[in-house]
Amino acid sequence: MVSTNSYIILSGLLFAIGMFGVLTRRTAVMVFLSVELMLNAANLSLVAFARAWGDLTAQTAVFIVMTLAAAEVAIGLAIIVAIFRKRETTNVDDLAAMKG
Amino acid sequence: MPAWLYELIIVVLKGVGVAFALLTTFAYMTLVERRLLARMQIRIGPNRVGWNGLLQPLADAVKSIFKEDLNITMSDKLVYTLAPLIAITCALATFGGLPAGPPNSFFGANPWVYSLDIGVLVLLALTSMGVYGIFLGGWASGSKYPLLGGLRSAAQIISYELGMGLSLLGLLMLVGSTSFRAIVGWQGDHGWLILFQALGFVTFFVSSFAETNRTPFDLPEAEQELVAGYLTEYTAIKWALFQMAEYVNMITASALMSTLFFGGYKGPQFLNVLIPGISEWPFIWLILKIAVFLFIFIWARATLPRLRYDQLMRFGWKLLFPLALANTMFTAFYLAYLKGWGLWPLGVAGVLGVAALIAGSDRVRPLWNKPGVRVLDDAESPRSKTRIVGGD
Amino acid sequence: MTPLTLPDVPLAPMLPILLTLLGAIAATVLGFFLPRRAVAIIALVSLGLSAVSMGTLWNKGQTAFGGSLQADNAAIALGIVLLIGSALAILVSLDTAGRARLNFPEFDAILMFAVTGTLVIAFSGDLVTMLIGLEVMSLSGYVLATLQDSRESEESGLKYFLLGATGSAILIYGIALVYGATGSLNFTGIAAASSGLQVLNSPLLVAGALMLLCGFGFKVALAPFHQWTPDVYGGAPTVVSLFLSTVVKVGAFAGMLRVFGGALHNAPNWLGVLAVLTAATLVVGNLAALFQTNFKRLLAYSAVAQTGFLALTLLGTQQVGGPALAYYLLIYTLTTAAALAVVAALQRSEAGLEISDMRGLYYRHPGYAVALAICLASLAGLPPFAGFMAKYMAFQAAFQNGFVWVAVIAALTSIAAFIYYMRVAALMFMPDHTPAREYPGARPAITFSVALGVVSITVLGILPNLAYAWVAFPGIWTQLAGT
Amino acid sequence: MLLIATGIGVLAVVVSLLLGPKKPSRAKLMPYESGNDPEGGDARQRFPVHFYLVAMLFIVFDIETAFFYPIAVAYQKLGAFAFWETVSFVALVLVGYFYVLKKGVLEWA
Amino acid sequence: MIHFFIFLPMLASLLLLATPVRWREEVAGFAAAATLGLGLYIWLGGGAALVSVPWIQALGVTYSVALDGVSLLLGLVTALMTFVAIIYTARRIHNPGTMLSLILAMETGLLGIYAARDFVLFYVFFEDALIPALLMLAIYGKTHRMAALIKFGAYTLLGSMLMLVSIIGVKALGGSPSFALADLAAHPVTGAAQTWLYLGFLAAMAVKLPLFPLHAWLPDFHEQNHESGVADVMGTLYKVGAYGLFRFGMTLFPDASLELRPVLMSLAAFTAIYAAWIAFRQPDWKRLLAYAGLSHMGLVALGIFSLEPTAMTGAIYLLAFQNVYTGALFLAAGMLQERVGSLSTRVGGVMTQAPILAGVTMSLWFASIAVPGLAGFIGEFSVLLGAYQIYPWLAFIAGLSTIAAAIYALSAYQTTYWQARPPGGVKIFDLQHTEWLVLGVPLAVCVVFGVYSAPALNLIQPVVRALLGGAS
Repeated sequence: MVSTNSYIILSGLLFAIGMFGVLTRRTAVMVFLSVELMLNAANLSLVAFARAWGDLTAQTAVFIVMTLAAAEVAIGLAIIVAIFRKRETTNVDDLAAMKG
Repeated sequence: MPAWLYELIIVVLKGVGVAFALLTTFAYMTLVERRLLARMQIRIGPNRVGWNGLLQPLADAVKSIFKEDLNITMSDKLVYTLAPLIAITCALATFGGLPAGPPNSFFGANPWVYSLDIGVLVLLALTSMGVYGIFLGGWASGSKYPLLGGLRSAAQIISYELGMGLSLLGLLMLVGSTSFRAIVGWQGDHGWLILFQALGFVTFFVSSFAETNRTPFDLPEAEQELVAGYLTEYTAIKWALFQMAEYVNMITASALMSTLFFGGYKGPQFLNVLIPGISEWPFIWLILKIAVFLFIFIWARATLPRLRYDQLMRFGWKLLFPLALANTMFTAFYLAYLKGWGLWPLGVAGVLGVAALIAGSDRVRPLWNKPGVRVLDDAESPRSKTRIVGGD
Repeated sequence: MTPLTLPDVPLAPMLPILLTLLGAIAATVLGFFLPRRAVAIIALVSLGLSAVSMGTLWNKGQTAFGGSLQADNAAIALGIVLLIGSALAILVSLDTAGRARLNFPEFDAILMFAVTGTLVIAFSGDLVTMLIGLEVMSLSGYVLATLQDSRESEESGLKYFLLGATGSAILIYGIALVYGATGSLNFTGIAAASSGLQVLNSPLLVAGALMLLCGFGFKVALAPFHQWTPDVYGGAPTVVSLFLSTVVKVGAFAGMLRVFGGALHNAPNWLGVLAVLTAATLVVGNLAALFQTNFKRLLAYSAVAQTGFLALTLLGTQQVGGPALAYYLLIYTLTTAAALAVVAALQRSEAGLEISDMRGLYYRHPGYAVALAICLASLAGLPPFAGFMAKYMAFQAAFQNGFVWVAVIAALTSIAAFIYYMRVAALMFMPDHTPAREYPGARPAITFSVALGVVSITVLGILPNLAYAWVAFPGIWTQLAGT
Repeated sequence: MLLIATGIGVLAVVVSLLLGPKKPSRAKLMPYESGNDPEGGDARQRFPVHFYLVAMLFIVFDIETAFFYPIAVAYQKLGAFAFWETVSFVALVLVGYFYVLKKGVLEWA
Repeated sequence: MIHFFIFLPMLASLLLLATPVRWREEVAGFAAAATLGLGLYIWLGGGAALVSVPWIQALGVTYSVALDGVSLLLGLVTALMTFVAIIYTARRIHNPGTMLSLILAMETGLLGIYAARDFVLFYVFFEDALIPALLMLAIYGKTHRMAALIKFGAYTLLGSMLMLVSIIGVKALGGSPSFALADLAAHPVTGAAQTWLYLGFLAAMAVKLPLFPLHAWLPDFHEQNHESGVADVMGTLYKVGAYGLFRFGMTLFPDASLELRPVLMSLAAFTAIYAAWIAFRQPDWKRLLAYAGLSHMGLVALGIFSLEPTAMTGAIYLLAFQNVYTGALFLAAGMLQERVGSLSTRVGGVMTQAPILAGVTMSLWFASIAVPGLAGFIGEFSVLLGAYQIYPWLAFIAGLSTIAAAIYALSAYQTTYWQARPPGGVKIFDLQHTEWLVLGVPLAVCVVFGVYSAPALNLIQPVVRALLGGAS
């Protein structure tokens, strides 16, 4: 029986890695993957907490989050593909038609 | 010797046993297949090596081990080597979850390697993992034919994944559990599920053909179009591993079908009159049923022509998917409102469903898919005046 | 056989959402058979029906699904604002979609889906429902931003998507932490648990609250999470920017109100952080807007600045902040929608209007110019237009909860705001004899929506009670926390 | 089981590595294009967008299936409520399905 | 009646947008005259009592207006000057529709400021007057108006935003049920908080006084406005800071205003002398007038801040009538520009061809530099008298400004009107039809109230006494 804390620490690590990826990676796909990692970190901690509190609502929440992740994959990939097919790159830095 | 170690050893032994059983089955499967095909095509088939060619598989194995293992220039070395491993791993790992007999019937041990409440889910998960092997193999070869082959098989497999997943739902609703033993038990009480989930079974059957890339769904290796598909750049043992994976998947699929729809390890009850308890004997029944299905696999290969790719996709998406959904919904409706009537409505519905499947299978095109074309009403669009309805 | 009994789920509270959802589905399906105009009309009708059903729910306080969907007055007040904004967006699209190369039914479909999402947020009773709504809204938002087949639009879509997705991820993690701290996903449950919290969990709660704040910061464009805003609002087609900067933002704020005004209102520490973020947003948004040369981008930055003013209301106590937020959101929606509608009407390209091109607009399109001037005055917070009252309430909310320094910063930054608004307004009235640079042609729908917006701004400015009296009752807002 | 399976696979590969002859030659290691020299450089060019579409559709519909499993298992305990839940759910899915059909995404000409 | 007095001009200005071009002058003139008439009628009726109805219940904002002595006097002056301005606009500006409606709109704002007895309402009118002023500058201004606009707007907003915060503060900290002046006075804020709030309020008023550090917008504003001094007249009328301090500042922040008195008074005195000094070398009549007005305002501020009855009375008196003659002088400058085509103070020789214009201008200048017997004198004298009793030295310094005024005014006048006119140039015509009215009426007012100041003083003194009685 692994204690809840270790789950939380693990998910925290995952989240941190994802955040780091978002901040450092430069290709859209990698940023996107990092985001997915963060989502799964959230899922992990949700499940862990749900076990700790011993109720199931959070598990349904996990289901929802999984769906959201899937939807994000669908849309995000669609956008990335659309851009990639128009120009050879998905490097975020190269997207500079508008200077922010 | 502590209990857990004992347990572990047992499990490992069983695992290894299953694995080698599968491998030998695969080996002789190839032989049997070739012989049978030969028969059906009025040839003789391999009969030189050993008596009636019984040593042929051994020879093949030796050959494939001793052949040179190419590692072509454009390939992505790591993935190139990993792909077949993934394929075979998923294939082999799947089988252990299937119960081959009632608990403790196997010299006091359970006739399965691992048993989970969510057995079905795990199985589906593992089988669908196989697609990675194929796709990565195609991609890693860094050559055009394998790439296309990999893509195709990936698309094909995931497309039929849907039909497969949905086809089981009605069954699960009826049984109310995803553990194989529960399913088998249910069938022991109410009779084989094929009777009540005919449509589900047919869907599953077809899907598993597609999943295992068997004729008539073996497009990934359609010689005329892409040489040998994702296998093109593979040689020697890696090639053999892919083949192995395909056949093992076949075996697993057969086992799955027999477990889910044909009463699993339980034999027909009436035989108990002759020999009491025979229907509870482990292994034999399952093996028998598997054998039957394997034969059907080979038979189909000998008989059916290969589908065209568009036909394949259309069939999967436009017929299998909706029908599986319909099957699920009907079962749901039945369970919600018609339960009092007994199980026979399901049987009738199943027959009707199968009829619909067969009826629809060839005349899909006129029925569905008329991509509407509309004249754009904004004059300033730089693109052509007509396009598929809606945006792009 | 047992008769086909429908399960007893109370449909009334869900009706507004269901209606918009039906509109969306209708747009999706009928899009293949009807011209886009008809689809847009259908969408408008469904919006109207949903508004009506909301009206019937007023003061009923009904809930569904064990309180995870609640049609209390707060929800309805915000819902009405959302509907108004969406209706304006569709109206504008009627005239400009052709030029914007958005003239296909998917536009309405996705827009309606987004509206549905925002409504779900407004009606949400627990974090999961809120999350669903938020994501439906955001995902549709990404698609809308990308919908037009042009480099800018796709680029803005990608930026919006990446940052939005990151925001969602952080937000979800925050939800997880809050759940871990309180053991409940229900707003009232969280509020109850967070009031009497054992020391052990409070760090979790604080972390969760801050992460939620951060996630929402991305959604409503609080500095420093605002970087996507100018590019997205500037790069997307003007109609879409209109929708994003009004409805989507209102939806996100509804979520913030639900979460921070309700669930976490007695959780520690987040208020101070929000105050800092607000101040930062005010400064950044207003100063950056000073240096824009493109009117659309200027409006984008001013949207950031307005976010700061809106966030001021969240600093206040529920009794003061709630009505202020509702009123400000209404005014903000009307004003921004009208202003962007004018841009959409006059722009030649989707890049919007260059500020220099607006010189002498008053002598070419007097109506639009005056309307735009009124919108700008209202945004700048000059009486007698409604923007003043809204801004005043925001200041008051922050002031009364002791955030005098934020109020003062807001006051000082709004001078910068006034300057960049006034520069444009004054330019429009300066005589100018160069040929017209605006897009010619009749645009009845836009004219209508602009007129609607401007008239209501003026009327609500002179008689704020028409709108404010509805939401002024503090009970509406205190019960967000279930008290 | 997974470990065992992997073990077997690895074993096989290693063995063949040890025993198999090694006589590489350029022609042998060249990507196979029916005997011609490989054309057009890297084979990992862009795929037809159709494959992406199918993949995304799969994701979406597979999630739907995933949602189905729990309710299916618990179905008999839930009764009519579950039925109508399922109906509304499937109805929404079908809207998407219909849209995809009409768009002709599933056409492989 | 009073509501009509306030809002009639606004209605008229909206009406103007609808009226055909040919009739606009008449309509505007009539409206302005009617407003003035109403004002006089109210005066005869002895002012208008407080009317207070809730406006936004939930926020405690009320619509409460009244016209007691001071408000009435200032309101009358506003109405008068607006009327004059409109007449001149109709004559001078080609196709004046927009300008007329702007002037009328602004008049409503100004009258509202004087009538408001609710802090928020005061703020609302305060800002309302701003918009037309900005538009006048934007539409009719000169080439560099954008800078002037931004300066003007920014300064005003800086003040009014801080004022808004302190308005909120006054109610929140004082705990008054509403923003009505009476309620606020009943629930005063005490201690340091009061000082801070007062500073916030002061910021707005100091901009509009204008007081020394915050006056920079003034000259540009006047210089960039339309040559006919019409907009400048309105601008002059818009200097309501002194009134705001008098009405709200003294009432709500008595302690603070007492506490800050030395600082403020010295600032005021400095403003007066400093402005006079700068005015001394302005080559442009409008800038000169701007600084002259500024220096008068310094005196007004001196009076207001001194919290001393005589000084305050004088300050209000001065405030009222400097509007008259400064405004008239702006118009005179406008006429000059119309004739010689420039506003330079070095034209020379106008006297020979337009004696009457020169004469009237001269006498208006006399009023401005406080020659006894004209309205300016009474105001300035009593301010200095009162201030002397508080801080003699400041009074003395401020007194210097009047002398300086005499110098700059006369020298500029001399170089413009007397000196030999450079050869060539157009024939300068003298006052024509309505121009008589435009300059005559203000002059008459100055003369009348210069010799017989009782009616005005009767209006002012009771209010001042009441106020200081309440304050101390």
